[in-house]
Amino acid sequence: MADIELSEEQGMLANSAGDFLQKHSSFEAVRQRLASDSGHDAAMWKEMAALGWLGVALPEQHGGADMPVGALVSLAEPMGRHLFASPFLATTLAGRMLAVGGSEAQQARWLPGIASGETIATVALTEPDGSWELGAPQLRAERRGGGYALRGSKTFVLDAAVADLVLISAELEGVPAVFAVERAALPDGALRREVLIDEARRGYRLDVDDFEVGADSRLDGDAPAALDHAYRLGALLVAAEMVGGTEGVMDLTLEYLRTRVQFGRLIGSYQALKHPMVDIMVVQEQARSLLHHAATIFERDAGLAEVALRMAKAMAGDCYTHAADRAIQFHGGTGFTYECHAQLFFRRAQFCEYSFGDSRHHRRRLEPLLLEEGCVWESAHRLVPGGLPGG
Amino acid sequence: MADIELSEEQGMLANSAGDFLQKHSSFEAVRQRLASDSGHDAAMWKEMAALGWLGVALPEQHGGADMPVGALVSLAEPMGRHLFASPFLATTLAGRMLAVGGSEAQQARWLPGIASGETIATVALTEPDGSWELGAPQLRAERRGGGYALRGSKTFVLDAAVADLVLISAELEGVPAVFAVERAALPDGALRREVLIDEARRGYRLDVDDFEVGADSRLDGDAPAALDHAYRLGALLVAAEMVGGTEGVMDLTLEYLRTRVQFGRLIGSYQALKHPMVDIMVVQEQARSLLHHAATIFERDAGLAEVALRMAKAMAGDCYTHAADRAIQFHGGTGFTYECHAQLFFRRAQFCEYSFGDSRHHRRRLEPLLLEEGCVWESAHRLVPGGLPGG
Amino acid sequence: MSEATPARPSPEELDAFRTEVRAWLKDNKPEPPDFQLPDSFMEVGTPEQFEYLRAWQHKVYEAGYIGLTWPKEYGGGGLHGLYQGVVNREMGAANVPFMVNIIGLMWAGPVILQLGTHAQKQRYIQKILSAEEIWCQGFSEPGNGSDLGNAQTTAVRDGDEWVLNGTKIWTSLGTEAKHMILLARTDPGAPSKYKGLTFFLAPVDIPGVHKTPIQKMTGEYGFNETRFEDARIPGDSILGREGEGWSVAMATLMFERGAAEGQAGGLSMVPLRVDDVVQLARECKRDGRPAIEDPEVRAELVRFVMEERALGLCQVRQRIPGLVTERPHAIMMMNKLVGTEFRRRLARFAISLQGANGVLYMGDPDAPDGGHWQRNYMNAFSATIGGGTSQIQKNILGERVLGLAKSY
Amino acid sequence: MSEATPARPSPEELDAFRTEVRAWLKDNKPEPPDFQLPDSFMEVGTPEQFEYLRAWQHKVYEAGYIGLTWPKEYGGGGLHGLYQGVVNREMGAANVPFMVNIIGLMWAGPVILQLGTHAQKQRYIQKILSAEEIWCQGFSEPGNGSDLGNAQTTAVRDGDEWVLNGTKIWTSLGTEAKHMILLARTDPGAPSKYKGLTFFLAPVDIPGVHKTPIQKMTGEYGFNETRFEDARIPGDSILGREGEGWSVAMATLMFERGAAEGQAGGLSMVPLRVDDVVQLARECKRDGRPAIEDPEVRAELVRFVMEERALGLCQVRQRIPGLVTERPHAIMMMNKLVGTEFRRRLARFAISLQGANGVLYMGDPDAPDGGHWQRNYMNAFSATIGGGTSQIQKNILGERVLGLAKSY
Repeated sequence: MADIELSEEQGMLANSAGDFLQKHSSFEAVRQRLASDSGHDAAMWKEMAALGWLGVALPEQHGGADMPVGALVSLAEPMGRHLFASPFLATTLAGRMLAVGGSEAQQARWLPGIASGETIATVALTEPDGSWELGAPQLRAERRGGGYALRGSKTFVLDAAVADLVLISAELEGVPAVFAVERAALPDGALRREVLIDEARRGYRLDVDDFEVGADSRLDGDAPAALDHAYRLGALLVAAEMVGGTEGVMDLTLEYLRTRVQFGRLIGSYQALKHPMVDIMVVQEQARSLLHHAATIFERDAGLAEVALRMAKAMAGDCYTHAADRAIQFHGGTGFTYECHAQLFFRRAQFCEYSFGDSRHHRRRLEPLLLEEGCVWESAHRLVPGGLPGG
Repeated sequence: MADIELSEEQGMLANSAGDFLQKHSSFEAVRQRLASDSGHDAAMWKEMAALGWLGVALPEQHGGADMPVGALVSLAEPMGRHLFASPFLATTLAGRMLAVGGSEAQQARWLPGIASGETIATVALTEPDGSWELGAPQLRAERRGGGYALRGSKTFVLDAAVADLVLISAELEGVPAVFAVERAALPDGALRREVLIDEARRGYRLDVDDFEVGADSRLDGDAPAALDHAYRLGALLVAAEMVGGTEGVMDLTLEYLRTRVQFGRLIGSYQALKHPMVDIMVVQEQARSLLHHAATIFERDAGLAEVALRMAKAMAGDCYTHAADRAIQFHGGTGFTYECHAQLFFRRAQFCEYSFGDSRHHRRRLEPLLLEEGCVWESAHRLVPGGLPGG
Repeated sequence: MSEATPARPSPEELDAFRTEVRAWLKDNKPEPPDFQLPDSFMEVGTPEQFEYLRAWQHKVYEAGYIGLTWPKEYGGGGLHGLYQGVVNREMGAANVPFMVNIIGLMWAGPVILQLGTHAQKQRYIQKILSAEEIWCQGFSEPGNGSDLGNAQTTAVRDGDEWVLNGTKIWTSLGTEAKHMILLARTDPGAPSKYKGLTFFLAPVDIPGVHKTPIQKMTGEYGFNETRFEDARIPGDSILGREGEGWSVAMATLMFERGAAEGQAGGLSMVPLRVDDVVQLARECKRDGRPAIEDPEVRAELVRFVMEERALGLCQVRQRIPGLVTERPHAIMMMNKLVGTEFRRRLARFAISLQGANGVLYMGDPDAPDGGHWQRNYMNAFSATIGGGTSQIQKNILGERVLGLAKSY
Repeated sequence: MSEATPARPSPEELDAFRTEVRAWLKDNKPEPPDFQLPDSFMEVGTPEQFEYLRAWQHKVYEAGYIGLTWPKEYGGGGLHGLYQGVVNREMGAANVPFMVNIIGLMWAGPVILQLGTHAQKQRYIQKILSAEEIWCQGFSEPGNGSDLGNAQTTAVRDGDEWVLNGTKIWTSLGTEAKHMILLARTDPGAPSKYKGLTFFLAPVDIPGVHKTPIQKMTGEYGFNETRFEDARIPGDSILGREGEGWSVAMATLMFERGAAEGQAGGLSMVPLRVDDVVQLARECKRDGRPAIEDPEVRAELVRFVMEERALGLCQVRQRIPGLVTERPHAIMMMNKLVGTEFRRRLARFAISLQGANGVLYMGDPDAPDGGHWQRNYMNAFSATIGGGTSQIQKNILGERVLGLAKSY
């Protein structure tokens, strides 16, 4: 099996994403949506559903297309490129968590609506301590009557205001559990909109105190597996968004360097600007290769997939945040204005970097995976880099 | 007291060093000496002695000038700049170790000869494990008859072949000790010349097995203090050599960039070469400031002096090795030849970097000094960097 | 300045002065307002921010703690520079607000003192110090950011007046300013583009001057676009001579970039300190542990402390001629580049200590340090771009300090 | 190449071939010599090194394992590229020596196959593969390193011959080579300096050719200066047409930089692997503890592994058109830059693991890995400089891949 594969279906997904985003995610459209209250466009969401995007990696029997999870990258990457923001990420994570950790009945209850676009869903996994580790939630669940009572706080519950369903992770008697709760059932005032650096995103803090939920809201399957899946899939999709975003911000910057004249010359002719762009491109090519490798083997080999995933998120993060930083600088005075689109990428890059583990987090986690004697990596195939071809 | 001071005496030392090195350390002279067997020039050594350089920081009563130890930087810096190599470093370290750790009698025995230039001395402190920590030697000393027997190995005993005196650190009954041994007394074959990356330097490995030395050879004073002094002074003088070396290699490279024409233009006009040289200069200015601060407070406040010293060695190391690396690259094909002087700096930079602790070593040791709550640094004065003046 | 050099104070005199300043600051440090203050004069975005800061500068002026080195006859203190140094350091230590009239105090004032007529000094200097008259700068134009020599704004003489037309951009304090240091083209037919420029001390609270606030990437305001449409200014508004505006502008930039002495003093911005980042690293958690326990964070913090320390020590070494023989002006010339880039990198790093909470922004009650670092990271670009981008600073350093050929 | 495209082998065919190659390598891998081998063809400094490597290439040729994709009629294998890929990978895994006739196999051969006449192909190709005739390159001159268009070596037609005068530099294998790919000026009066150049396949074992070995910074040899003094070569030595040498040289550089396919295959150098550095970090001590326990070392190692992995995966992704739509040639074009810079940084880092022993050099019995990394660090510059410096590679990438304006 090859280290990187691109199926025909994936190619089609990517193409349809390109067309859709061209139409719906111009800079103007992005700015319009970010200035709106919910940041959401219901009509557009319907179109996305019609294209089948919301069931890509959900089981066929529940209305999904049952494609490999890695195929989602073919959507997330162009979304990043076009600065698209929608409940796609939140809904996809929730759907996949149900697919991994929900019982057949729970899946049958929720997944068809998700796959069809009728149900917008989201996940409440991170907490005020800002930890990216999702496996040990501190929001507390207790048994109460026939159901449970939840107490605690969650952060960055994306698109919660427009979501129908919220998956909330909790600690129940010393082990992690996940509860699927209808947003409408949340107490008044439980959600507070956060101020995020990415203005296109909508995040909410969730505070509950003795919030009672029914017995059937608890996912019956493997909750730790569902949380691990959310951690990995979140990192993969955000890495894809970052690789796409880097492409977008490179385009914007290069276009400026190709047309702006200072001191009588196109500024792209200055090595002080040209060479850093080449450096960015070189890392971008690498990050993109890591990303598609991670997508290819996402479900193939858990150990190597973890390595690939962490590498992809780490390098994509370094590259996008740097490229966006340079985009501001290389646009000169214009780059510093709200009006210049570079800031949209800059804010998005910061948001993505600190979502699902920043570069440092993933590199730190790679240390034992790559350096311990007898680690999975040691026995795995390593390629010879660069050098003269033929070598 | 100011953070950086330059006494009149120091200024005079620096000037005399400049004149002397102009005369004795042209590139041609450096190359001649490095091709010779001992690398040493006895006549020149006499001149250095006549200038008083060998007793700068030795006590007056033993023939020294009793200047602050930091004044030695005014000699070491220009030596680095001119790629000078001589037993100055080895002799100075040995003399200062005697001054710190020797009894009055031992000082009276050795220091006058050192200060006058009659005695070349060296130190045997590092061992084959490559550790820079000098406080816990593994070469073993045992009491034997009225004296001691030494067994073990030392590395990088500089200029041992021309030295009259060798100070050897050892573990004696669980504590460190230092032995002052006449080189002529060493067993045949105890010294083996090492192959060093810096061809101007002469280093020797010392292996002894039951080498018996007299009771009076053991330094009677505070051996740990003498070893600590050697560690600090070694780092200070090598940092000075590196700051000087950076200046030298910058000069060489800038001269090339100011005169070499490619594609019809002076290559110094290309930002791809100009801007990295500016980056080097910016760090060099910083390293030089740290160096002279470390020299100024070397004997003033042990805690802050340690911080200053480690900062100076770390930054000087990063700067010199990088500047030398770029010197090769920016000289193009010529830079890659033995004939080009850039390689002399390159090899010297590598040698200095791995002498008396590399950048990483010192930065690691700075962590507790700078970051622990209640550390000496926390209460110390910190300056506000850069920004607009007046702020 | 043509006055006799003021006497160097004795250490005792300085100590006494320090005690006095410290006491004054303790008694007079203003209460923090109930709104968020900007971090520098370039970020003053609301009238209440402006008035708070103006009042503070005025208070400092009345106490006689700025312009200490400026000539007495124009409202300064006529003292040795060491006095102002004491004030600046004490202000930094006391963490008081910065001066708001920075362009006047740091750039326009010094260049007027250097090149202005007696009448101009009398007219402007004292009111710069008191913050009665705020200054702004009109160098950049929409089509020329760093390429000042290409200024297209025109000044045409008409009787006793000059008539201005054109647009200046990035004018901070533009809505509050009474005067602008302005580079305009007076001779479009001059043999080189540099020779046709003249430097004006122009009123900007007059008819024909239109100011449009520019929204910054932070979402806040602070800069303006200033449009001149047949704006008429007095004939004697020129600093230096007609047609020599380029050299006056270059002299101004030397002050702006910290490469020449003569500023009035006082704090010019809220300093970003590595100490605060160390403290942040203790307070913020990454994956459940204090960020400061992460080995990579520790290594980075050490590098930042080293760099901050080294930059501070450069200012000390710069004053010792025997230790700057190779490049006497290097440290002054590099101040702008290294100071602004340091701030950008430090703010970016500070965000990385915050774990998932790094995505929170100003205004969120949970944002670490109130989103200070996120805002600072973005605002940092105004200084790495304004006053000549970092890339241009490197050209200048390469050419003027290292003697390399000009880049095209 | 004009032959029909060879058939793509089935996975089973490839597996069988792999088994065969693996067995052959096991049986035929040469014993290590009792002298130190060079790390690449640019570092062949002694006759015994050369003969050892030439014998190995000849053996590989006789087994039919290089030139697998080259046309059968000229001595190649006429097979699909996947076969050569298998051989290359197996050779890397088996850690056998590299090919010595690299300039022939990788640059001269491919460009002769691309642009040469039938007679030239017949004359040269097979003897490149067999290592019977060694090739060297004559592009750079003492006065023009990267600026090839400025070549000053002249070729003047005299009857049936060309008469060469001038000096070429950095000719690796110069003393062993029989032929040189040579860029010379045939029309000094041409309208542009590029138009006056012609590309020759020149014999260099003839009267009037003087070779002087150049000592490298490592202290070893490997490059030569080749001086032509009225050296006479046959009139039909031109590749391409007279006056079109520039475009032939550019085609050659595409092969040299790995930006075009068509090489004969085989290993071209001793690879530097991060695994070996990880191992070194386990073996070397820093301050008494294995280097791999140092947090900064660990963080750096992770970065190197990631980068090596990413560069390897780039070669895979490059072959999937749907994943390289934005910049189809970027990865090929960047191979030279990233590969050579990676080696330089990796070798430098490896030295830093060695504690105080990092100062030991080749020849010292105590030097970690025999001083391998110290030598490698220095030798790395031959590749970051030769064939167009890294700085020039960035210009090329910026212009041809990113579409930015030319730098002057």
